[in-house]
Amino acid sequence: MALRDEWHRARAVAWKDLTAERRSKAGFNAVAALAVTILVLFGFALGPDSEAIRAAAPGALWLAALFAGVLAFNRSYQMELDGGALEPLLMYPGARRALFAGKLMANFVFVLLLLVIVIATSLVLFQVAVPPTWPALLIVVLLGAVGLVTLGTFYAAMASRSRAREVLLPLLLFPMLVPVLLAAIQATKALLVGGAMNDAGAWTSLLVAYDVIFLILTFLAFDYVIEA
Amino acid sequence: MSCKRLFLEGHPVVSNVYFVVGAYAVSWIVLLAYLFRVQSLLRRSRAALAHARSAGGAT
Amino acid sequence: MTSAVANSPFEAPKSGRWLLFGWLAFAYLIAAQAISIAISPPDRDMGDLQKILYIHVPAAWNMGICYFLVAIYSMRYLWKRDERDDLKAAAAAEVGTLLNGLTLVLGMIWGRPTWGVWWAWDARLTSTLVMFLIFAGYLALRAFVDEPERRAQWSAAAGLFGAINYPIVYMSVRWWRTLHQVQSTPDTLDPSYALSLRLNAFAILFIAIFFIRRRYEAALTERVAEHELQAAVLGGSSRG
Amino acid sequence: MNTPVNTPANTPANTPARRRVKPGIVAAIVVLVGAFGWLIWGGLDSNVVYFLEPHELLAKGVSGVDVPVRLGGQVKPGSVKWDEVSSDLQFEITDTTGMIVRVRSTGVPPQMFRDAMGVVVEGRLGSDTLFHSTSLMIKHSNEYRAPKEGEQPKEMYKSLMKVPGA
Repeated sequence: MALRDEWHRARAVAWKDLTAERRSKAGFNAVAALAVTILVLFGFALGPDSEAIRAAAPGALWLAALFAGVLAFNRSYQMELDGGALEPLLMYPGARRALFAGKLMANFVFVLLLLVIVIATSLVLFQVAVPPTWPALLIVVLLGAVGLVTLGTFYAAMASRSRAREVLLPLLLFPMLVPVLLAAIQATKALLVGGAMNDAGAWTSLLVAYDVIFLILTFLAFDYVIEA
Repeated sequence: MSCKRLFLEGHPVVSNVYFVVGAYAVSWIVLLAYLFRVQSLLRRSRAALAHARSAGGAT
Repeated sequence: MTSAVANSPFEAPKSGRWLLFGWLAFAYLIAAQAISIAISPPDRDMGDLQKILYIHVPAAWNMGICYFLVAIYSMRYLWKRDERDDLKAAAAAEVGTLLNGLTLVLGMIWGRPTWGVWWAWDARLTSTLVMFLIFAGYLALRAFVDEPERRAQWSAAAGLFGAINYPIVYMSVRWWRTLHQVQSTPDTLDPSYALSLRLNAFAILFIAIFFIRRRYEAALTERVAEHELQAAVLGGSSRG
Repeated sequence: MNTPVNTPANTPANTPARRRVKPGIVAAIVVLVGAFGWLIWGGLDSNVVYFLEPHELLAKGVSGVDVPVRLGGQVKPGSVKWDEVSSDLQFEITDTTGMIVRVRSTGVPPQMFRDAMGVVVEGRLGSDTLFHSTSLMIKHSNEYRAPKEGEQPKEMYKSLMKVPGA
């Protein structure tokens, strides 16, 4: 009963965020353009050696999605703060978890769209062939996006309301994300380019474990972060 | 190249003593630097407290 | 003076005994280092390099103790809402980060002549570095949030999240195959090395306790000063 | 005594929310502990390895050839060959299963390199079954011993570095 209320509320928050995002349009397009630019820069940095570029593609695409996604995390609270909407939203009982879940869903959709664009671009730019195991790749992308978004939405709740939020969010987020990113990159690498030292299955299960842990932890701790 | 040959004949390129002395020097520098930082923080906060109390007495 | 204290929810700390403790801690550290250098012969493989471990290993252990304190005080803060717990967690985090950095640097100085590389991307080294970065982020969070209430709650959450990584750092050499060796036991150590290691571990522990206490005193005094200044400006009402 | 000083204004709003959540929290913590336990005791030790052992690399067959890997193990006693003129270092790495990979190293070996030492090499396994190493690292064990009677650590270095064939 109460749970269903919360679900409705969370969906409403997600829908509101995504609608605002779609109406403004400029937001997502700019972030996607940034992600593609980062990929191009990776291409330059890795030089003309197409072998090296192909080997680095999994890392490059996840980092591009991360750098671009960080902007979205901060903005999802910034919109509330600018409109003065955060205080009223928190007045409802049990609203905090619903708010977090809603933001989580909206950011998840955002990052997933970003990842689709980034992967499509890197397939072209880095001359990586679509592997025959693409459903597995899809699962890895979904799981990686969950991990990224969970911690990103959580830490953005603090960072977006501090001074120097542009610096603080990456500083808090990136080290905590290391296990998720590592697992996602290695699993992607094993699927896209193969590798003697990686096994996609083991890395994917590591990703699942981290997703579960971080999801629970952030839901437990979110009350403390948002109320102050 | 000559370095490598020398070394493979049994003479370490850099004596270990330099690493040991360096490690101990780094530790002491770090510990003392932090000690001074904490002491100066403590001095500053005590000065702030004294200032607050004198301000409280003035009003 | 005594009436001014009432304007703050807690008293400013007095630190006569702790100053003496600090002097003794540093004196003991010098003694422990002198004794261990004197009694422990060079290792058969690495010669004198083994003496670096007398700081590297105690720093790593005490870093773990500091992060454990961060977790304890953070949880206590969230439970009891006593601002002093938050300040204690912050002090422990700062000293833990200091020892974490020291562990990394000394490990590198030891690794270059032993392994042949300053750095390797194995699980132990990488997780220790990540731990350092997480708590650097924690300290930055504290620096960038001004409102004490909010800072305390947020850093308690961030501190807890960071501290749960320590078991991973400690166990990484057992769970995963790393370049870093697994923990030594008394069986794998020459007795004189084991004794020296213990002497130095307690020395760094005392130093860490002293540092945490002093850092906490500084932060608490600062908060008392803020409370009292506010009370003075508002004309005696005690609002936090 | 333990009453919170500096009570936050929002504690009353916060308390009922936490009361209501209680059974959920218990379930969440159970899942959390389970996930941690699985992380620790699950089969994850296979993928966070810093290096492969000879039997693992050889088991990969063709997929292990000419790809960048790290290979680790023990230097097989008596297998070290050092050509002073061309400064070419060759030795064999072995593991507990007794499998052997021959390594040719071009980097400068660390000073502790010797027979029966643990090593990790970075490079590629050639199709000629020779492992071409670009960097050589020592893997030290967790044993620290003083030299036995009459041994001098400095002298030990010299005897260790006396490579057969040099």
